[in-house]
Amino acid sequence: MKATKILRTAAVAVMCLSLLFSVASCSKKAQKSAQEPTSVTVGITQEPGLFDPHLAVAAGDKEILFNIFEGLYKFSSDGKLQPALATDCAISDDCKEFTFDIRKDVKFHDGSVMTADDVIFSTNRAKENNQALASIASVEKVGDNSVKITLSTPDSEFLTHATYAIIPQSVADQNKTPVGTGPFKFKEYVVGQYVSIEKFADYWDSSLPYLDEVVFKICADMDSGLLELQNGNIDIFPHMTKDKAEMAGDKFDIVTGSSNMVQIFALNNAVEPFDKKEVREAINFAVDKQELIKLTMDGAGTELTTGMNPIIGDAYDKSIDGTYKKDLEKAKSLLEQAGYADGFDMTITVPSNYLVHVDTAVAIADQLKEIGINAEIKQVDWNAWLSDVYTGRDFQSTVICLTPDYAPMSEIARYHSQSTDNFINYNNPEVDKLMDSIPSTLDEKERNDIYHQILHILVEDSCSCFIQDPYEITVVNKDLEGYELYPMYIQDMSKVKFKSA
Amino acid sequence: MKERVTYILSRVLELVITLLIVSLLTFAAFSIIPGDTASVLLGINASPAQLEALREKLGLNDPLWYRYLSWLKGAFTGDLGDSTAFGKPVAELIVSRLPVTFGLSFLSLILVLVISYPSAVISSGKPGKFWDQFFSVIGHVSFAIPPFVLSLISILVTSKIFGYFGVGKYVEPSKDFFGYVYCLLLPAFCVAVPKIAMAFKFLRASILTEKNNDYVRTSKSRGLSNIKIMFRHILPNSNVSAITALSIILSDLLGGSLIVEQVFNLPGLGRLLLQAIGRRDFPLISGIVFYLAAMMVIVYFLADILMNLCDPRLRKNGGNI
Amino acid sequence: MPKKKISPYYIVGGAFLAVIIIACILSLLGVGPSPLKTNSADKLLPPSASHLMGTDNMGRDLFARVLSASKYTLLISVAGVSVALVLGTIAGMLAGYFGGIWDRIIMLLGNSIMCFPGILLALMAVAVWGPSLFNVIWALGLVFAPTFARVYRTEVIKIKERDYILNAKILGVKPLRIIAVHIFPNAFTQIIPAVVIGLANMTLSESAMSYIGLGVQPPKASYGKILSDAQSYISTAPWLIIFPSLMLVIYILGLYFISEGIRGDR
Amino acid sequence: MIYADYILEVKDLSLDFKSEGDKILNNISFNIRKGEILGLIGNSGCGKSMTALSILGLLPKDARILSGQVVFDKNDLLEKTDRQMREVRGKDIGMIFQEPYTALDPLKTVYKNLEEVLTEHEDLTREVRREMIGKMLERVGFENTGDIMKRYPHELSGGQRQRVLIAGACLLKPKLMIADEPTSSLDTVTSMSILELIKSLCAELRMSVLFISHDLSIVGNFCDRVLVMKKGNIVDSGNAFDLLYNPQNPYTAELLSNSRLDPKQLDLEFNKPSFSSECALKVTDLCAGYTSGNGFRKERKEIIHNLSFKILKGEVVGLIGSSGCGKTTLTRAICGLIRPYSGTVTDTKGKLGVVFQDPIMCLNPAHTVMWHLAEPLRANKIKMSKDELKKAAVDALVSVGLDENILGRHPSQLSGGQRQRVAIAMCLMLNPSLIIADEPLSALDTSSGARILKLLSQINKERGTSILLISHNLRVVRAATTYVLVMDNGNIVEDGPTKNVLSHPKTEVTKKLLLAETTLHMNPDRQQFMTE
Repeated sequence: MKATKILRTAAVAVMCLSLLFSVASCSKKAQKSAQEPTSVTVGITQEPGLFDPHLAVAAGDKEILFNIFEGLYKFSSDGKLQPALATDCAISDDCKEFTFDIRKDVKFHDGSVMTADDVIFSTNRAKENNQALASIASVEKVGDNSVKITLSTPDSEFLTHATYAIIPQSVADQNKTPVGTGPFKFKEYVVGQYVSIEKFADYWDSSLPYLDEVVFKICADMDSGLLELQNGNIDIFPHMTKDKAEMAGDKFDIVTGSSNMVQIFALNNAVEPFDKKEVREAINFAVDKQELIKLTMDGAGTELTTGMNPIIGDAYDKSIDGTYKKDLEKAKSLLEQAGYADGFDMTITVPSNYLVHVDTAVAIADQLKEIGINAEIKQVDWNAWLSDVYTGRDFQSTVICLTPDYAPMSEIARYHSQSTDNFINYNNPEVDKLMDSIPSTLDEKERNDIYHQILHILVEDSCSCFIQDPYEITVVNKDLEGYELYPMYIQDMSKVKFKSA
Repeated sequence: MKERVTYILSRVLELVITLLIVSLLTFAAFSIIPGDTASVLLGINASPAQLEALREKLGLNDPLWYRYLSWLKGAFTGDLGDSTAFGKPVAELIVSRLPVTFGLSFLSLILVLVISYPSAVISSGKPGKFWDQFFSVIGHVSFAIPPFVLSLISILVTSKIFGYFGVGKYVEPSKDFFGYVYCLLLPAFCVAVPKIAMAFKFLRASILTEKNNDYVRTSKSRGLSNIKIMFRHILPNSNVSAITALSIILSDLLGGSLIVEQVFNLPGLGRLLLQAIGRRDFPLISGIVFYLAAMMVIVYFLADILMNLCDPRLRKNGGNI
Repeated sequence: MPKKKISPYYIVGGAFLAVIIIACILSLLGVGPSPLKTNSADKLLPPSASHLMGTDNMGRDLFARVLSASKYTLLISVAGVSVALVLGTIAGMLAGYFGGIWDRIIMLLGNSIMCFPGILLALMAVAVWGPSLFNVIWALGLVFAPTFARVYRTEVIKIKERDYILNAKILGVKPLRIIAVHIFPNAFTQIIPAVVIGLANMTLSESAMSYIGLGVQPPKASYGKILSDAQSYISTAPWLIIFPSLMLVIYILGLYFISEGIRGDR
Repeated sequence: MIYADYILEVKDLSLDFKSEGDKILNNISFNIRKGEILGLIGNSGCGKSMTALSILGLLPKDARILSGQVVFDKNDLLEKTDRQMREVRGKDIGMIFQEPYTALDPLKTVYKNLEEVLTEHEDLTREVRREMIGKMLERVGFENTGDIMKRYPHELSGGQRQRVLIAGACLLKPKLMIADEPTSSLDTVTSMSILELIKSLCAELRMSVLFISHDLSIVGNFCDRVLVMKKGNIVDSGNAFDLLYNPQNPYTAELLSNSRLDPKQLDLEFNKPSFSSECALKVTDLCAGYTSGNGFRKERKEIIHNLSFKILKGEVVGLIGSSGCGKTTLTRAICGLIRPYSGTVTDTKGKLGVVFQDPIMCLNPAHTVMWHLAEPLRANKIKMSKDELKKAAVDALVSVGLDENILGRHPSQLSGGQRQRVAIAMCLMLNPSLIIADEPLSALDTSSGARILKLLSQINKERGTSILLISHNLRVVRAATTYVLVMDNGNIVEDGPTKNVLSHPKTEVTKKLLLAETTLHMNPDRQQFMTE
């Protein structure tokens, strides 16, 4: 009847009104004009937790803090150590005493000048909170701008740890108001939205930085980050997967490199049947690593043979590559030797929030079926994994990514039987002896020989199955230049600038 | 007037008891779930000494029941304590997320009203006819589509057609209110769609029941046209029973919709809750759950008052309130 | 009395549900390629002759996975709803029939569970009994029980004033028997619309649970799991989203039409 | 005063439903003179309401007018478009319905409910409207019209609401008012006042009335002329008086006899209770009522104030009183459904049966008759083998006049009378010493009501079970009970043997009840009544 006809038109009108409203208002598109202060937005997917440089340990935090704080020495993009707040360093023969010459007239963000006392204060504070610096015995002033650090035990590679942040004594709470010497000053942190840092005008290296402001925008996950990328809200987006990076569109370059991470299919050496070497070897022969890399990372990852990442350089021994190629017959015979002719059941416990590890576990389970091992996958929430698997060591096998510091020793330190990080319960006295001798051998070439011996034993024992070092893939806006990829979790924004500028 | 005081008192008591039960549930959850807050914050290569220091600082060492009681004492004096994961006061964190959650909730509530009312009126105008079937089927299909599929499709469609639809460009309401409303429009639509289906189903049912009441026949016998009867008699009466359904929908919305916030990258309450659970942040979780319980009871309280206003039969003492 | 012709709702609803049930039977018989075989060569292939619904990011055939997923989705939603129904009925009946203090306590408990985040509840269930399918069903059942309890409560309050209940009381029938034998059969027909909505919500929240590693453990999967995994491939592999959502919509529309049929008859 | 010219002429109107096909009305014709009250009588389903609705054009969607004309004020209403008809409705033709309780919009005040009639047809200022409504409310018998206008429908009694509806129908002084069973859901006293109101309005406004009812005896006393309808045809017509007293048409005669339930034909006899035997029920100064309000404050609303009476073994006692005098509360207290505040009731657990008024709700729709009969035994732990149980059930059914084959049936497959009798059979399973029948007949048509009464008296005679019969229909009480109690707002104001109380009433309450009954149900043998 007439009545409902009027109502119908009213309803349709209301609906297209709301659509019109959205169309009209979206035409105003923000235009970025040249003369405005240059600002770059970097997409991050982890909510930063702590800003205190000595307390922060989470990778997501260190990534940002690299731009705010600097240590005596600093890593460059090719992994070499460069002098930063120290101009150079004299090391005693017994590798126990390190005397640093402090760079003169370096200013903190709050304007005060850095003195040797700040270095001493920072070293002691860092020592309390960082296990790697436990070997520092004392630190004292040796003249106006030089400081001597004496270690309790010799450590030839101590310099790689001398990157802890130097902070002014005066600042009470670094978490709320971070003050350092880095190229950028802390500006603002809005929980759940972004962290912004701005240019530090009187940085000691006056040529840097180029940008006026850098905003680290927090994204829920890679997908929503990708959408913002495509909409032009983000200029740089690190840690992407290959297929997503290719979807970013033609306005972006794709930068790839090693991320110094080790994806391990960890086998608990203390648990039946993985306490037998032959079983571990059999698994190494049964797993097809190239297939796994293709499946999980679309091929964007370098195959690994053992716990150390080849990116470390000379300490790695190329000769061990290629020891384990997929060979089902060999795997089956090894299983027979170990007494498991018709295979066995096992569980792979994986943290549920890392989809890549869950997928890897699924693929491994599929491959192991061919030699009679049926693996069941048990997903656990991240915290349960941390407390039960990593600290509690209550698991048969798991898949996780290890993120060692960029130093040969920290790559393999976990395989020392006494190490707290030895969650796979690996125990080989020979390896322990060799590891203990490293800190006191000053000469780098000698140290590398010892590393090579350790690697050979690790491969011999095949303590676990090491899968890949996933590529670090970062998407960078085409009109930016100077962005360098680091083999570690670091975003160095000081050298980045707009091409036009 | 005495009637109203006891009514309000019983509602307040109900809020307090719900809060107690809910916080007890949170407390029980925390004593069972594995994972220790400190190791979550500091990651896998933190030293035992570091873990111990952080635990001491955050007071994680004292027994859980002690922490629960101190939290309870704080809750009743209005101080919800500090979040262990973000180091910021819990109240501040929740308030920082309210613009998104409130914005989403009220925008989608408006969408629900604007779309479900006319469609319900039309479809109940001629039950069983084309429009009625059309709206009912659409209602149920929209009910069955998973929220994130809906969100993703809507983003794809709008970005393809309109080129760029402000996804992710979340703007603080204080800075630019229209930008704020504008960027919440599409997510609000995605949140609203299943709720529209629910409201439509409920409204249509109550209109149809009201339609064959006797007072409609009386008005007809006095010469009123169908439209007048619909708006003057049928709608007000079906509103009364619709209020309960709408209050359930609103309290559901205020809880924050995790999935839409995730896809549209909006810093809402849903995501904060998931992060809080992920980081085993006891004070923050209890704070959020405290907010949820309070919201639910307040919404039902308002619904009751609205019902009393609309329906004289409910008012205990006759005409005046 | 005209011959009782089967209302069209039943036919349409039955057809929709038949699609899902056939899918379950096919997967039980192991028809077609194995849903678990991973193969990097055919990663993310569009639907073709060899792969009816294309393949997923692990190279597994989506058609086979959807078939096996129908089993789990059906199992989880039906089992979960029955748990919620049992808990909800008991609570609703007690609250409705005895009223007074009981009513307030049960309603307060119901409200608290409703505003308690479902995910935290599920985590508790998993922590105590482990992440098996059975515990997810328990957790989901508990989360949905209050809605059923609420519907039952209003129904019982309406029925308990009717003459045949007063008559039973006068004849000396025990309260529990009155609830179970006298009230329950009449109250049950009212619950059907809520059951349909419950089944729909159950399947959707199971997929939300997969964020924290709950529900069906890989490599097995339910519609919700496939959908949540495929979330990041919507632009490159839309078929990963389209087909499971289609099955989900068919499942829920089937339930809707059946419930309309039942409501029509009463 | 009846004028010569016709206000309404209906010429061979026929009507059927699209779905069913058989005719509801086949070419009926009648006419109404100005100022005349025409009665339209017939059992339910004979099409009388359909006639009224077709006059006003309010037929349901799938009803089809096959032929005929409805001439009103010299033009045919069936030709008019919906818009034109809307002008007629409420202005020239007013209508009132059976259910006053739900006929007013609960959310609007009385004033708002009535105002819409004026705003629809006239545009008057607010004051004029207020004044008109005030005058009309006064005319229909309200004193403080100002206060009534502000009140809401749920605050008015059934009678008051019907008066408001009448005011609404007559506001614009219509030429014709259609009254569709206006009094059948009201108690006798209120119905009487409503009918008198309609009569006076009809005279004053020179309005004619089409009065529809299924109760011939009411119409006889009230209408000028009467039409009798049967299955869509008019079978008899004539002026009210001679139609009532010497009905020629056999169908009219049958209708008449059913409606008046002549006690003589039932020849009920009762066993004579000897005064020495002990009582089946003894109630001494009982106070009972309802408590409302939640947890903290209990609000006590006492309805029964220290009431006492006793029923001897095998005696049939009647309980009469207008609605709202506490009859239901009393029965609930006796059955133990509510705990009395003070006073005692002899223990009736297991020895008491109840028969309820509403035949639809007295049996559980989800179970079979067999289940219902077995339930009392199960509840009281009386162990019986399967076939013993079946035999007992069959005996009970036979004793209430039903045969075996309905054992497997569900209540929905039984008629109202049958369901009522299954309920009685249920009580008999426990062989109770007392049966309370709460208004057992009012919802049934007269013939099945008569059979229920016969059954009750038979049970009393054979088994000696005493019966407490509650009813607002005095003729039933006069026919079926030997002792009667008259209740008024929670207390027994008068009691005694039925014959004396109903012929020589002492209290005002009983007199009022008797007066209402005589004016409504004119009884042929008039001389039986006191003519003070």
